[in-house]
Amino acid sequence: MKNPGQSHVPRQTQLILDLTSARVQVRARSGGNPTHATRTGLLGTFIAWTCCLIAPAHASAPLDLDALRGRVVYLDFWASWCAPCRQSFPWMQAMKNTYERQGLTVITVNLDHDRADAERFLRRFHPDFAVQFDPQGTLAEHFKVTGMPTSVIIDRHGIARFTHIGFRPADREAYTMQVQELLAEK
Amino acid sequence: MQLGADTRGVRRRLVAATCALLTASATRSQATPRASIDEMLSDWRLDSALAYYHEDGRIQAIEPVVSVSRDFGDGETLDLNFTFDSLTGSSPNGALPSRKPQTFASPSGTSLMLAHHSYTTAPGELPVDPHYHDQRFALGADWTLPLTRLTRVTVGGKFSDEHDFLSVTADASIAHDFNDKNTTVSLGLFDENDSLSPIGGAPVPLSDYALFEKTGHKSKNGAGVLLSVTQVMTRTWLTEFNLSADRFTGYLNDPYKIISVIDDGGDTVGYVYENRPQSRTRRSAYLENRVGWERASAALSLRYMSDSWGVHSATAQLNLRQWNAERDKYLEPTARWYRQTAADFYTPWLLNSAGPDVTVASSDSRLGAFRALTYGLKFGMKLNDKFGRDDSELNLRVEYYQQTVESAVPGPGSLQGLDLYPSLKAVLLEIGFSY
Amino acid sequence: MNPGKMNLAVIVAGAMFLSGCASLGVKPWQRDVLARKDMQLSAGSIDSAVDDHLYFSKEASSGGRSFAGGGCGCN
Amino acid sequence: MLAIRFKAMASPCEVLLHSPRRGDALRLGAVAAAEAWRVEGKYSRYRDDSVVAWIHRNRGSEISVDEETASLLDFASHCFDISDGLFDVTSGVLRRAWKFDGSNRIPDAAAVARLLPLVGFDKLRWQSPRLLLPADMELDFGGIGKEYAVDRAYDLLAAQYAGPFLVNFGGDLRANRPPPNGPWQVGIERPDTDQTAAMVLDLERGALATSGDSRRFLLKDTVRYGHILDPRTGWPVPESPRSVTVAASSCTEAGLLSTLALLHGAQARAFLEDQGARYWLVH
Repeated sequence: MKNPGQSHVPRQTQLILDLTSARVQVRARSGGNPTHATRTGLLGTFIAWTCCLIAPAHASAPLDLDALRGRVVYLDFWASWCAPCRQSFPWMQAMKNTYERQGLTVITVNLDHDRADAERFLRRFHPDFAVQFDPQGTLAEHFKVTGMPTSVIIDRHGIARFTHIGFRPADREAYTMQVQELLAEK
Repeated sequence: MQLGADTRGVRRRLVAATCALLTASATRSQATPRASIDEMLSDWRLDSALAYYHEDGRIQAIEPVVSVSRDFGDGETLDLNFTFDSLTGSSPNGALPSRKPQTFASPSGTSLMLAHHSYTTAPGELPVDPHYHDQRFALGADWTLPLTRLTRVTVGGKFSDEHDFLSVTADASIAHDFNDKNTTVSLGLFDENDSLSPIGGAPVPLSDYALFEKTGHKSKNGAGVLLSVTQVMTRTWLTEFNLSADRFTGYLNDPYKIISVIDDGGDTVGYVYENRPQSRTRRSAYLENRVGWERASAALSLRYMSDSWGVHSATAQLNLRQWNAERDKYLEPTARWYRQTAADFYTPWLLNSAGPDVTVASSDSRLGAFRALTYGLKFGMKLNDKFGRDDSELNLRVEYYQQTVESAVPGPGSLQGLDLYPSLKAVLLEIGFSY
Repeated sequence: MNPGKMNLAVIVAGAMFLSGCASLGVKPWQRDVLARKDMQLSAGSIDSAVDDHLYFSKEASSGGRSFAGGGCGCN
Repeated sequence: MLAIRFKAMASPCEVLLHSPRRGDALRLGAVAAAEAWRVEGKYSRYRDDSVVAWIHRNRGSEISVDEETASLLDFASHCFDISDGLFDVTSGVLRRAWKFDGSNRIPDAAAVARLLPLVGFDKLRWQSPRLLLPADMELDFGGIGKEYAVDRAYDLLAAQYAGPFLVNFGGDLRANRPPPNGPWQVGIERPDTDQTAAMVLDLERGALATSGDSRRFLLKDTVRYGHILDPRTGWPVPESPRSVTVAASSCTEAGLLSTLALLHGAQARAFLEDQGARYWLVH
């Protein structure tokens, strides 16, 4: 019922961020300095994923990262009681919707002590990215989570390239840039 | 829809329906301003309370307190608070009850005859100034800035203004988290500067009350340090241990307090203004334990304090909070036990024969030895669905506070049989709202 | 308990307290109970502000959980 | 002029901003994008985790819906009454009979008739916030979803940004005020002609919504069956215009007027004239 009427984009428009394409056409300076983003690059933490079939005790399905080889994985550890974790949800949803077709997979690991709290939160948010449950914190131990939330951005070869502790609204642009960078790598 | 019918009405009803939808969604987005993006971002919090304090036969006070805090999302927070006190009623002037009626001039008087107010206390009654009234207005602010993920600095200030007392306080503290934020050590300093302009002027210490020898303004200032260690013991048990010390110097007297001078027969022969040492050093240790269960929590705090005026006090407070099944209403009974010894220079009266070698003396009951018990009950109710915030709350609190004097020295002669140390009974009612 | 003994008690308590710290505590993701509003330390709460003001004007001690001093001429 | 583009609701979306600061554009773009995806995620009938899917899973039993869904259902109910049943969010079920793939396969009358009992907003039991969707019926917010998303995104941006901006989700757009160098220029493409011959409108402020069937139709013995179905008959509205663009103060209102105009078929122009609406119509 809808035919898309395109609006004219006046000549002097400067396209600054086209989320539709993989590459950022105009390199936008990231807003604030990325919070405590430890750029772990190739030389950084080198967590080999060869063995990577990690089977946390209570997770509904083992976190099989090897199956995701070739895709960029945004792995986020969160809990329902943690305010910055809640703030990151809309943004993670947006990232999944935008970059899923370009190869991004968002996986979140819930670390709530009892699952009812997590379920209550998820009912309000309807996120459509994966949520693993890890009440014992097995995965959190494995990834040495030291703060909440902790997000690990893993490149197509399974190497953790960036690790972030905490989530500030101002971090969104910086994290988006890093995801796009890894998406662009083959 | 047949044409020709009142289709103009259609547009009107359509506009109305659209407005209803969008205003509903707009108000919803107002209630949680950036609804979709950071629904849970509680950037602004409001804590407010209206307290009514009433002493048995003495003063009563109304105290609204409003605190607004902003969380900038990365550990940086700003807290602004506002307090207003309005006190009225009768305040003990420090004199003893007597077999004979006693007449006093209110502080603003320059002599018994020319006093704006004078008041007479019946025999056997505790002398209290019935015209006591006071209004205080205070503003405070605290700003916490994270230096790193584990270290943060807090700077704060407080300004408090009464017609006869102005106080400005500044404080700063630095806190650092150890082993995965389980241990937090913080060190804080504060500096307070007060200026006093008592009604009718500050009396010459220990001068004869009847002479009304008054001088001008006075000031006092204080500084202190607070070392705090917070330790997470288990997933449901948190402990805080504080050590603090402070030192105040300057005019520490209460300009309106007088001491009865009695003869050996116990009869009051006159009054002198009190005098306290010019400095006071206090040290205190404080331990707070909080334990949480599924639908309950308990807090036990202990405090020990001793100061250079010879006052040693011990305090214990227990709060038990029990939520209902849906976890949206709670009851919180509280109990507090307090005990203090008297200041070295505390004396309910001065003997006429004591002569001039008395340098410091005060009959202020707050420096005497007493025990105090507080029983309280608080009822709280979450309002989360109405305001879209999961921690907005309405609560009611009532507390009953009673002081009983200890090691009371019986009065000589005619004072026998008089209740020289009437106990203080008070009730506090408070309604609170936080969003 | 005279001041001298108090200092000793305080130092012993402090040392014992700090030394035990390393082994205590929870993982960062096990702070659900600690994050609850009713588990926050009383220093910041409005109830303790009202109470501390009352006790400051009726008793000789003040502070302990936060800085001493009442900021009013009421003691 | 800065532009942020993204895809949502199966259409190209953009936010145009007149603002010197790039950070503003980035942030506001993200606000609008996230809102578009949120509304899409919540009300799209293609996703199995949306609120609509959840409602369909609970057919036949009474459920209580959240505030936003309740306000949308109230709106759908008003529109159903105002249009005497012409605008009906339960008419999606007719898609089981009609496949608009440009072919000439017209469903037989019996197949359509069998579906009619499942159409009709009045057959729902709706007492906010409690809803009972009878078995086998369907709810589809497609008719108002995109325009509602535009208004929502517009409100969010307006709350944080004072400069001139325009939100455009696949042709449904709304602007708060004109940029300094003159009004927004909005091109309305003419259906089944090439893109460039678009008609250009100068938009100062307010919303534009376009409804039409330029791509989805059936053709049989030279009769063109547009995909606009009359919920009361289950058959396409004869001679409905190919494209209707309406201007109004909010996108939801503009979208509804354009949709109702299409549903009036040959009387679309008369309907729009009667409403005193500003419109552009292509037969």
